Amino acid sequence: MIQQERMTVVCQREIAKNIFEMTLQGQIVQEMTPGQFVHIRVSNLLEPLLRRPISIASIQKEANEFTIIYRAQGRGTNVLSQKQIGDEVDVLGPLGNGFPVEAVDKGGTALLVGGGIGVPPLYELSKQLNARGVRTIHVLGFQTEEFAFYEEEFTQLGETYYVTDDGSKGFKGFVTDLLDELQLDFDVFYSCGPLPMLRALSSMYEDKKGYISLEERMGCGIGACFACICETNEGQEKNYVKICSDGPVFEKGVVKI
Amino acid sequence: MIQQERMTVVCQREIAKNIFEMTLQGQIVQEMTPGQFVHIRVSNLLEPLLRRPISIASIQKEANEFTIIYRAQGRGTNVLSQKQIGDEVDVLGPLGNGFPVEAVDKGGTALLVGGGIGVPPLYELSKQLNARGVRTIHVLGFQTEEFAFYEEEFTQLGETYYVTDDGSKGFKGFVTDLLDELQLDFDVFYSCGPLPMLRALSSMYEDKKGYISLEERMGCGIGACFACICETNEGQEKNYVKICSDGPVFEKGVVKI
Amino acid sequence: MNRLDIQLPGLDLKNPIMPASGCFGFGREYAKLYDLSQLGAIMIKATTLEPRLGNPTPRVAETPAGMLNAIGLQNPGLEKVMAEELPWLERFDVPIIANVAGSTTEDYVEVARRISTAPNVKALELNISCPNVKKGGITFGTDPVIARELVEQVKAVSKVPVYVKLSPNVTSIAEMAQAVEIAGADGITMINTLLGMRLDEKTGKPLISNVTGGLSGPAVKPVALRMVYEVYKAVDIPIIGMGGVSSVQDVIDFMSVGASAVAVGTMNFVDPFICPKLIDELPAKLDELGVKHMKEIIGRSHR
Amino acid sequence: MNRLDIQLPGLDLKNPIMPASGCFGFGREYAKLYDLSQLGAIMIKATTLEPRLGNPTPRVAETPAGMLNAIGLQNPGLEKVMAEELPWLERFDVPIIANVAGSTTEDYVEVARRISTAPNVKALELNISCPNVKKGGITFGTDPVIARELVEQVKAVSKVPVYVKLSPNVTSIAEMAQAVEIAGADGITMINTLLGMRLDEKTGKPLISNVTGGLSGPAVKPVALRMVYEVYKAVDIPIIGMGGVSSVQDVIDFMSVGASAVAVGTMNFVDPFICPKLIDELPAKLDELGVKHMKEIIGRSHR
Ligand SMILES: Cc1cc2nc3c(=O)[nH]c(=O)nc-3n(C[C@H](O)[C@H](O)[C@H](O)COP(=O)(O)OP(=O)(O)OC[C@H]3O[C@@H](n4cnc5c(N)ncnc54)[C@H](O)[C@@H]3O)c2cc1C
Ligand SMILES: Cc1cc2nc3c(=O)[nH]c(=O)nc-3n(C[C@H](O)[C@H](O)[C@H](O)COP(=O)(O)OP(=O)(O)OC[C@H]3O[C@@H](n4cnc5c(N)ncnc54)[C@H](O)[C@@H]3O)c2cc1C
Ligand SMILES: Cc1cc2nc3c(=O)[nH]c(=O)nc-3n(C[C@H](O)[C@H](O)[C@H](O)COP(=O)(O)O)c2cc1C
Ligand SMILES: Cc1cc2nc3c(=O)[nH]c(=O)nc-3n(C[C@H](O)[C@H](O)[C@H](O)COP(=O)(O)O)c2cc1C
Ligand code: FES
Ligand code: FES
Repeated sequence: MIQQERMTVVCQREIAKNIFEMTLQGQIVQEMTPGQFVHIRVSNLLEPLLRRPISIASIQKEANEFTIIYRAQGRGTNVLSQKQIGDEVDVLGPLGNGFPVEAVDKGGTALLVGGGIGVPPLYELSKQLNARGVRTIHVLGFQTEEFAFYEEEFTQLGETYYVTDDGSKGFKGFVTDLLDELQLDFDVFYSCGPLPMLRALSSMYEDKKGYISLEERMGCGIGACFACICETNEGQEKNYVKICSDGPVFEKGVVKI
Repeated sequence: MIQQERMTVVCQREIAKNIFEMTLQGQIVQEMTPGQFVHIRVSNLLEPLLRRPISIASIQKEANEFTIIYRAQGRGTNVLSQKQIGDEVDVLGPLGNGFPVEAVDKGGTALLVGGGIGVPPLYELSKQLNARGVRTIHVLGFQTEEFAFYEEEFTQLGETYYVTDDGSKGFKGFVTDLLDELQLDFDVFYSCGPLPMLRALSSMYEDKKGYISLEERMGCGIGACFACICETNEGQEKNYVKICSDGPVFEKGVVKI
Repeated sequence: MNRLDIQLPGLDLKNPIMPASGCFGFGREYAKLYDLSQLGAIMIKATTLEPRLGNPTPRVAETPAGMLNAIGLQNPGLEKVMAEELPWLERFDVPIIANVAGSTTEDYVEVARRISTAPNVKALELNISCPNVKKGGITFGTDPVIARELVEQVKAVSKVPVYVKLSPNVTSIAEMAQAVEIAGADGITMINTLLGMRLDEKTGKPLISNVTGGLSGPAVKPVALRMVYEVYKAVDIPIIGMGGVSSVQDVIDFMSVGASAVAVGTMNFVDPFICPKLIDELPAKLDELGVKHMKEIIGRSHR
Repeated sequence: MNRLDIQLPGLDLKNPIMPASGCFGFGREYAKLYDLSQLGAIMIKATTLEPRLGNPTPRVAETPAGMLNAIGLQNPGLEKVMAEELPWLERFDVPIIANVAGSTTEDYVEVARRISTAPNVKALELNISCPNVKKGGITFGTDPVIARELVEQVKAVSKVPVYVKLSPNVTSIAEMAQAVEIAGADGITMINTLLGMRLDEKTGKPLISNVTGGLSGPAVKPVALRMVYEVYKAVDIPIIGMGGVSSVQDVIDFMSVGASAVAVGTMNFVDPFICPKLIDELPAKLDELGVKHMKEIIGRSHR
């Protein structure tokens, strides 16, 4: 159930250039699944006004904690990055429908492809897939090395490839170039990142089962305001979906991207 | 000279109900005189937007520190009250013209009359008068005991009377009632507080020299926007004054109150 | 004693708080968060004759203490609203105010005629002020003669009282209010959004795909208050006020300048529980102001 | 190379940044803080024929991300401005834009005629949009016919180019802009303040003694941007844009939608050094955008 909670900051650190990892503690952690997101109010003041949607990067149910990884880029995320341990943050969540971990059978292989700030939700996904006995391969794209993060974390869970625009870390080019080269064998792919990447993947692996996570500017985050609409492809039940409540994760081919 | 400085909070504590004492450190302290004020931006965000005018309550030049005492009542002062030691605060100041300490000769007596949040500037004034060898009598009015502060501080500097609306501390009634009763002997009075009090004092001590400090809602705080105008009485050079730059302290009789 | 109830044409409100149209969908999402029967009323999303997909995204953008939207009246269309949304809402003990939109007078009239027959629709809110659609909407809302004619025709077919939602993007909102009053409107709701813009910082192109969007949220409250103040002086029909309400003080402010009830829009996104919170906080606020009943506040700025 | 200079009718600007009228007095106070010769220009406080005391206090009130003011055009009057303020400003190497106000056409014409002869006054800004005075001001600013006539008469007597300051409190600001263009205006400055209100929380009475006040500051920026965008499309004369500018990005935004220069009002109160700061930051911003000269930004939203 969606809840609003004042959660406590238990950890905040900069893990790459302008990229922050923040751990929050509270009850709503119990309801979270990978690929879902939370909607965060960064201040009680009236500016910045709107909540910010941020993916759940990892869940520590026993500790009642979860972690987000976000880029401090605009007004809201900058305010968030100034929070200190012990501060409270107003969190609405968990929101949306996450990645279906059950889409790969035990013993199967999942390909996880992330780009930039789309990488975080793949971490909890990978943890849960591994827990189910699914082999995970991670292909993670970043602008340059200084923006890359979580190498150790992903490497521990499975084969991990890095791709950067300038080759400063791992392969140079687009993730799709590397994928072309690697010719990986897998059962299902999961992806989150920039639209061109999602598009390329969807056509590259046309015959594979795949799930993509989308972004859009949001108002309510719960499906009431029609801010985050995406048209669907022909043959779908409805001619549009709401990214916040029907998504953010969709099966490949459902929405027009 | 008026300067803008990011000053550091070195102390913040609640000294009475919703009344905070905050000490700030920075260079502009060197220019401060009693009765002047500072204009504080409580946040870098756009809400609350305007600066808040707050009087200088005491000056510690050697330490490069000064203290303000303010009531957390609205949005801005509430944000201010949440600052922690080490935080920075954007201060514009010192502003306006303060109390003339030289208006009483050494050996003379000054009567300092304050009401509520008008009490703070009288503290530094009293310190400086005492340092000149002037005897000070303090008559301080508050709503009730729980809002009263600085008893020890004022008592150390001279005879101090408290007045509260309900008699919960000191005399019950208005400061002017007490003054009527006390029939004090003094050379000059200095006052800061609600307008009715300033009016009553000005007519009560018509034949005495006196200085009053006024408040008005401000924009710029430096004399440019014409927000804080007060009409003058007949016979003055100009037909209006700006409280921020011509005041906030005026000689009794100059402005229409 | 209920200290908060308000009676308006067609509407028996338990309290003066209701979500504003377009900020609450048809209630389904918020119903998962709290019991909608607590609300004074619900203003549902604009309904048009045919289903609409609205404008391309991005449709919203944040601005200082406010936001822009250009949803473009996306809605499932009259049929579906009548067949699914309104019957679903019947489970709650709350009057529905149906926001009616269209591109032509005929559209408006047809939607009004039919939607006003739904058992829980207790009033219509004629949306002549949507800035985000090419045809209809705002043109009806900026010309008093056209507005008057439309309202007359809608009044002729509606089974329930008709409130008209006014646009703030006019030189004289009092003149618009008088025009719709003369045309027989039972009440006024105001304000809709102020037309605004935000750019993509890199390209300098409009961020919202529709180029302009409607500004709402706390930023517009001073303008909304001023307009309610003006309209209260100009007409005798009741006003439902809105524009940036974010606190119980804001509710008091809108009622002080003359609103009989208050709608909350944008702030539902910031705090999804804001409506029930405001309702809870109102009695203590009345105590603080030394007032027995909410009604005593209405119009006090003018007294 | 100066990457920031802008040439406009009558105005050779070192850079596009200038303080807005009424937010900088006659420069004396800010001159104590920094060298005014750095500024692109200075828009001085509205000058009327006779000295004015303005409205009673309170004259300002804070609002979410904005403020209301109802100063009421307080100024020392034409004589004194000509005899004291303008000569004093001659010590700075900066063009002065004189904001001209009045209650009647004759007032405007007389002030314009005389103030335009001051050697450092390089342009007039005809203030037909002050919402805070009972007579004149806004009435000239909401009726295109009246505005046109006034501008024609002022143009006939002014020795320097005439910019007209438009009010946002109209249904169509493009129509107003076209009217003043036809009348011979050399440029447009926009926007003046949006009419708004705030209440005293306890009494419910208007907080500002003048009842309503003009809303300015970041809250209004989306509306101001949209209006500059519309006016840029409607006229061929240059625009000086303003309304909520608080950052160098805001300067870029206003110029993107079509302003040739930008004025900063309210934010001078929040950060008295904002104008020189913006000027300092502009070159780096141009680099970031990959632009050589400020001029290339003008109107890019439309391309
Ligand atoms: C479902 C979802 C999950 C996301 N997960 C993450 C994550 O894990 N880590 C991360 O760094 N970012 C994530 N994002 C993107 C993140 O929401 C934006 O970067 C952030 O909202 C920008 O806010 P700001 O204060 O930095 O920028 P501002 O420019 O101040 O934002 C202004 C407004 O635009 C919206 N906005 C701006 N950029 C975006 C964007 N790319 N997507 C959606 N809204 C935007 C903001 O929410 C805000 O309402 C996610 C977005 C969505 C929709
Ligand atoms: C010269 C001067 C010295 C002052 N010294 C002190 C002091 O030492 N201690 C103290 O507690 N208070 C002092 N005040 C009053 C103090 O400025 C206000 O209480 C404060 O600005 C209120 O801000 P807020 O955020 O609490 O309220 P809000 O209601 O959020 O304020 C909204 C706006 O109104 C203005 N405002 C509200 N009340 C007042 C007021 N009484 N006077 C001026 N502006 C007001 C605010 O500055 C702000 O712009 C002084 C005022 C002046 C003019
Ligand atoms: C996302 C969004 C969608 C809206 N949709 C509608 C609508 O369909 N019909 C309508 O009359 N008003 C619509 N509005 C306007 C609101 O009902 C309200 O008039 C306005 O937002 C001012 O109130 P607020 O500041 O509390 O949001 C919408 C506003 C927003 C923010
Ligand atoms: C205190 C104050 C006084 C003003 N006085 C004038 C004036 O005398 N003449 C005028 O044309 N505009 C006046 N304005 C309007 C500003 O010049 C400007 O158009 C408006 O404030 C929008 O810009 P901003 O949001 O940057 O403040 C005044 C604004 C403020 C806040
Ligand atoms: S953000 Fe409101 S519907 Fe998705
Ligand atoms: S506050 Fe601006 S002149 Fe005094």
